Amino acid sequence: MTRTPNIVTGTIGDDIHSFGIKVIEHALDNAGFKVFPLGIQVAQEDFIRAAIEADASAILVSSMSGHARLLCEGFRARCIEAGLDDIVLYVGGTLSTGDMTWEEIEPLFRGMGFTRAFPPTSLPGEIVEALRQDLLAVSEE
Amino acid sequence: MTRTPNIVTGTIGDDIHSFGIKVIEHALDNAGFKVFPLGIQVAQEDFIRAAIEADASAILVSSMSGHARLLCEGFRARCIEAGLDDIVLYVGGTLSTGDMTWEEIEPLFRGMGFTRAFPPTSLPGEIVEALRQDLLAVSEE
Amino acid sequence: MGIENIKIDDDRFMQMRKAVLGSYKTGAEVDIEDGIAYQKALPTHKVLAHELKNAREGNYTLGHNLTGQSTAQSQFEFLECLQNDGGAGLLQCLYDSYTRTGRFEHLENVIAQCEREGKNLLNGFPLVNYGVAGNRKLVEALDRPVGALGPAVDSRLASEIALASGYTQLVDNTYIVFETYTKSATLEEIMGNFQYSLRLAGYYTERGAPIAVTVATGAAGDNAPGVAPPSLGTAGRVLGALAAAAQGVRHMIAVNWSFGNIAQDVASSFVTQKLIGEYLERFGHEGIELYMENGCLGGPYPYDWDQAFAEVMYAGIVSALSNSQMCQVKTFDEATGIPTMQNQARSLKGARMMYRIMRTPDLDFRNAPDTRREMEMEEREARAIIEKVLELGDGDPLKGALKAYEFGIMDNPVANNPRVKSAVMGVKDATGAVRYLDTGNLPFDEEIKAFHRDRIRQREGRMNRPASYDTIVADMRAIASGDWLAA
Amino acid sequence: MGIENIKIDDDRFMQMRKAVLGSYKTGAEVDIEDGIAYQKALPTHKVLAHELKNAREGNYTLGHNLTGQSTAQSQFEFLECLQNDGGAGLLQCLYDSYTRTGRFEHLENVIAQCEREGKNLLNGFPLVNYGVAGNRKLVEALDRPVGALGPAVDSRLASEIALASGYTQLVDNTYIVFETYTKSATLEEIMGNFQYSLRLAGYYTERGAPIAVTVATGAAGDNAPGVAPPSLGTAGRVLGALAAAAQGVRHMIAVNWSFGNIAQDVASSFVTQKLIGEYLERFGHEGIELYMENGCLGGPYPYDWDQAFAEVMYAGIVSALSNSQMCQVKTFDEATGIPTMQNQARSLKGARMMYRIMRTPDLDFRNAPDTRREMEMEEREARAIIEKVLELGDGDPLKGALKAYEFGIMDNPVANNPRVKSAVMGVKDATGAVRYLDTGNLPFDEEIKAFHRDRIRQREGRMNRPASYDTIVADMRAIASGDWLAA
Ligand code: B12
Ligand code: B12
Repeated sequence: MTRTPNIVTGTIGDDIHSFGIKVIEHALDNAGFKVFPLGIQVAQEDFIRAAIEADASAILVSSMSGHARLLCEGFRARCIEAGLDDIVLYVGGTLSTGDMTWEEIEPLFRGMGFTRAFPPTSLPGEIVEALRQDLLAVSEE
Repeated sequence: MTRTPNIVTGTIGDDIHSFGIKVIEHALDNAGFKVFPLGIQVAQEDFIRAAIEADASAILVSSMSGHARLLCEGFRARCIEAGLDDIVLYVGGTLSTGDMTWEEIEPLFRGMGFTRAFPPTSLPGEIVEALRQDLLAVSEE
Repeated sequence: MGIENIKIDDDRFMQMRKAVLGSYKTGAEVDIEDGIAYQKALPTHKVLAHELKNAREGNYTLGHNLTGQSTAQSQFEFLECLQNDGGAGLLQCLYDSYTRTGRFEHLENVIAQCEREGKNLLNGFPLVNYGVAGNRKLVEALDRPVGALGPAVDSRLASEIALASGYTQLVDNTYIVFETYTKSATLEEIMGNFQYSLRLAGYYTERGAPIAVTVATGAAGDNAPGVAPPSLGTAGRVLGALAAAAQGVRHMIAVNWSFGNIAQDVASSFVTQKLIGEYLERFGHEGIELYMENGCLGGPYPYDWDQAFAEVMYAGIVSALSNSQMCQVKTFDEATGIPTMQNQARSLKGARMMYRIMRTPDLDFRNAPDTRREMEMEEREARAIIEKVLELGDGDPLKGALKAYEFGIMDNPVANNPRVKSAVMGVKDATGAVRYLDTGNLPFDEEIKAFHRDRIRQREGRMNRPASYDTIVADMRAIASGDWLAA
Repeated sequence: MGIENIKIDDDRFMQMRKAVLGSYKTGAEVDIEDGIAYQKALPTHKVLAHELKNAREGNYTLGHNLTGQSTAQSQFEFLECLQNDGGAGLLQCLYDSYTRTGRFEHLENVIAQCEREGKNLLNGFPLVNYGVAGNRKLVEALDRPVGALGPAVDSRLASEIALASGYTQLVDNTYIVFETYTKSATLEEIMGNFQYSLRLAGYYTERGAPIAVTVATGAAGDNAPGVAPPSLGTAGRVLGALAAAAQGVRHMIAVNWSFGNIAQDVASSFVTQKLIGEYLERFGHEGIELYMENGCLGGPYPYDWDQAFAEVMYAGIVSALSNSQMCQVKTFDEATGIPTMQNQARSLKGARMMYRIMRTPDLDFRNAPDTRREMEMEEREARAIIEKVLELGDGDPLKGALKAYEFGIMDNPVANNPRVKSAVMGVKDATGAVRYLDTGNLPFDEEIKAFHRDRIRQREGRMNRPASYDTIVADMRAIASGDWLAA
């Protein structure tokens, strides 16, 4: 990694839970990333537009409202459409509605093209570390 | 029933839980029975001896300590030995140790020769009523 | 025409209503006169205003939680379970995020899919789509008062359908929505929409169908847990009560969320009631019934169900010690995901028992020295904010509130809306009470500021490092893992 | 030779010990010097006296419940679960009724059967039968302090085995055993036996192996729930502390069970501590550490687990508001039968969380007006009893206690022992506080009596009938069905 990676963050769709993503933004900032926080209720298109504008290496999508599944469908396809083929795409939060287990949830979101999915127990430190590795992997490709 | 029935009461063996049986004694007293309370920690032999002395129609055995099963074994046989063939024999309280259900407990104690067994949810009124009926049945035989 | 805190006149109201009812097809089912008649025919045990009065007289609590299922059938089953197994005193329908944003057409398909596949894809009950007929069925099938809420910029149509269907409670969420639930809407827009719902409640009430309204609150315990001391919320509640009273609301509920220090939490209930009473009087409102409600602690809950159960029951304790009539209960599977109905019912039952245990009708907890100190401080703070708001509004609380956010006189440390200054910041002191780490632009005198500073210093002394944003995050993590305050 | 409250001299003690150790074969395993050496080698986190000190300094609670399984293996599994899943601060072994009556031979067979068939036929852990070797294994396999208890007329051998095995806590149950656990034993006999155990604890303590002792209590909340106002218990605890101090005990725990009115319950904790401190000083005892423990409500629990969970957590609340170091927790399946280890652990966890939530180090709950009034009344009552006891004993608390029961100066309304007068009777007032319906022969002045009478009148007024035995029964039934007081 030669330059400080730019990271776009926000909560998706109808979601107004901001504590989680704010905590992550704070950690990323401390870890030397450049964060572009889009705030709450961000549409897929807006994430992608902001990522292009910021020449971002990753998009971090937070979803706690219970609508993650409905709202994240097609995100990767839209990225590819927009030319962001390799962009690192994370999703995290309370991703289930109903009684799905994490073992069921994770493959669902990876299947949708997310690089990683994070449960609500994930700590900011873990997230920063994972991001470092994934960005390194991308830059080495 | 021509005379006031005499009733012997007490807690069996090692048992010191007295509230339950005291409440019942109070109810029996109010209902016109003559109660002979033996107090706590009464041995089978002492129940029987007292029943003979009092010419009792029923023995009410309370057990809450968790040892009911160990302590009630052979009670009916001892009554018969002592010539109290028809005496009404009730047991009540927290009769299980471990995780037996009431569906398992009740037949166990009836099998031991108790006329009836009562769970901890039983109300004094219910007990008095049952006793009235059972004594009537005996006197009609 | 700007917002003013005066009753919307009937003609204008009827005109506004036409537009609202026309915005989606089920609006056509609403006939306000029929709605009033329907309400008046309800048995009193289904009317929250009556139930609240009984609760006050009988010294008990109406427990409830928020429930929103994707279909009418599952909403009914859920509420029936809360009623029968949980002993709920109010059955509150929380509507979903699509309903809150008016995406009713879109919802038709999702609801159809949910009904077909037995799925639960929504985060609330799509109340509007089910129309008056559907909602009346719900009200009739249940045996307790039903209420509606869903913090949204515009919930006017939902309010219309709810009241016409026999719901007897509404919630004014003006300030919470502005601070937390939108990043673009203006306060004026939101306030106008809620003013409409308040007027609707007033209209029913004036015609003999009493609607209980939970008045607006400022930066609340659940929206800014552990980061906004209670005076901000209390100031908002006083403004909320004035807004409701102006529109003819006569049965009010003030809701306080908890922060985690029992003296501060109970004090806040009493300050809220005292100040609302006082300001209602000052504005000439008479004959208003004010009831108190306490909510759970906001913020993340422990994943461990037993620890969470204990935390959930705190609401019952605060309610009991505050002599409140209502108690809003989270569930012990709060951290796990959308709670099941059984777990909601169990949590309710536990909290009600706790309320009974802690309720000692003559316990004068408010006269404990710590409670008294908290009351004094909070009262001074809230009063300073309210007076400044009134000053900014030339005596009009709503006009004042509109300006107050611009100047940071009303504020929320973790607002999602960039129109809110977010210049204040709170943190817990060594006793778990929330204090101002930064008073931003709040109109506080030096003594108040020093009080908060001292209290934070005590905690800093114990932690051996300055209190900061990291302390807040660490405190949240502490609770989520079954601890109380971060060391 | 009659009982006196003076230290048993070492020679006589060693002689007595010989007889005790000879009463069953495992007694031969006890070598007191080896026992002391073993205790001194324990890591401090297994020594209750140390843990109590840490709890006081760190403002936390050591939660525990009572556990007794039929075999060493299942006792270990049970305690390990409480330790790991429940976060227990003390692992207390309750021994079974046969152990309490010295039926060790008989137990051999029962234990063999339990081990063979994996059954649990006993109501406690047969501690004596497992001897020093067996009990040390238990202590070594666990990671918290282990304690022993089992209210019995004679638990001298059990105490010997426990202390030699590394148990660091004992419980003096003199008055409870006399009142509740026997219908034939004399107080003199029971007192003598406990004096032996106290001396044993003192002996270890004097030689550098501190044993924490839970001092005796009078008519307690769990033995006479809702029928004996707290002053009877408190008087007993003061006498208990004097008895323990005389035998060289230096680390004391006073345990208060709860009655159900938070002001009265918390007040009682403070009165207990105040009076014990004062009388210890008066009798010239210095350097004694006194810790406070609160127990759950006694009496029947609800069959509903969620309501029972709430009730169980009340112990955490009282402990927290009393600034106590220990908290004894029942389980939410209390009414169901012998609790499972998982449910015990879950209850402990919940109560500890509740303690954390309610713990606000500077909350001066004792200065709330109701708490203060309760403290004043209880202190006067307890003091009157204690002074009269001392007078009867010519200054000797134990001699006094022996006479006090004869005269009904110490009493228990629901005693099982005909040697106890049972002339007093208590009932709950309208706030759930327990009051004297009948003061029997208690040496109370008119003002005290009038206070209780007035309070009961208030309840009678609400019930519209006189308070009586039926009220007590109705109150018990009310709680068991999830209510609080009978209407
Ligand atoms: C606080 C809170 C709120 C606050 C939010 C305030 C705010 N400004 O954020 C308020 C009260 C406003 C709120 C509202 C609602 N809430 Co809410 N809320 C919570 C609560 C109690 C805590 C969340 C929190 O702040 N945690 C602390 C932060 C620091 O942790 P976090 O958010 O989990 O974030 C961490 C991880 O998840 C992860 N993470 C999060 N995002 C991302 C993103 C990426 C890319 C990565 C890598 C990691 C990651 O890392 C973070 C840091 O460790 C949770 C339950 C709980 N956990 O106890 C419910 C909860 C999340 N809410 C829930 C619901 C349903 C709602 C509502 C929809 C209710 C309703 N119907 O009105 C509304 C939201 C409406 C909407 N449009 O979004 C549900 C979600 C259920 C589900 N998804 O299955 C929960 C689980 C409660 C429940 N059991 O019902 N809520
Ligand atoms: C109060 C109480 C005590 C008090 C008793 C004081 C006293 N003087 O009575 C004290 C603290 C002393 C005590 C001690 C112990 N207790 Co206890 N105690 C209880 C408790 C909390 C309430 C019982 C009560 O008073 N209920 C109120 C009365 C009015 O109801 P009742 O007793 O159930 O009686 C009614 C019915 O059962 C029935 N009934 C009872 N007897 C009879 C008899 C007849 C003939 C009939 C028809 C009906 C009947 O009718 C009664 C009126 O409605 C229960 C748990 C609970 N229920 O919540 C545990 C409980 C009964 N105790 C229990 C135990 C284990 C003990 C101990 C053994 C603990 C120990 N190891 O030291 C000791 C007893 C030692 C001994 N040797 O007996 C267990 C029993 C477990 C089991 N059997 O499976 C219980 C269930 C608690 C538990 N979950 O562990 N206890």
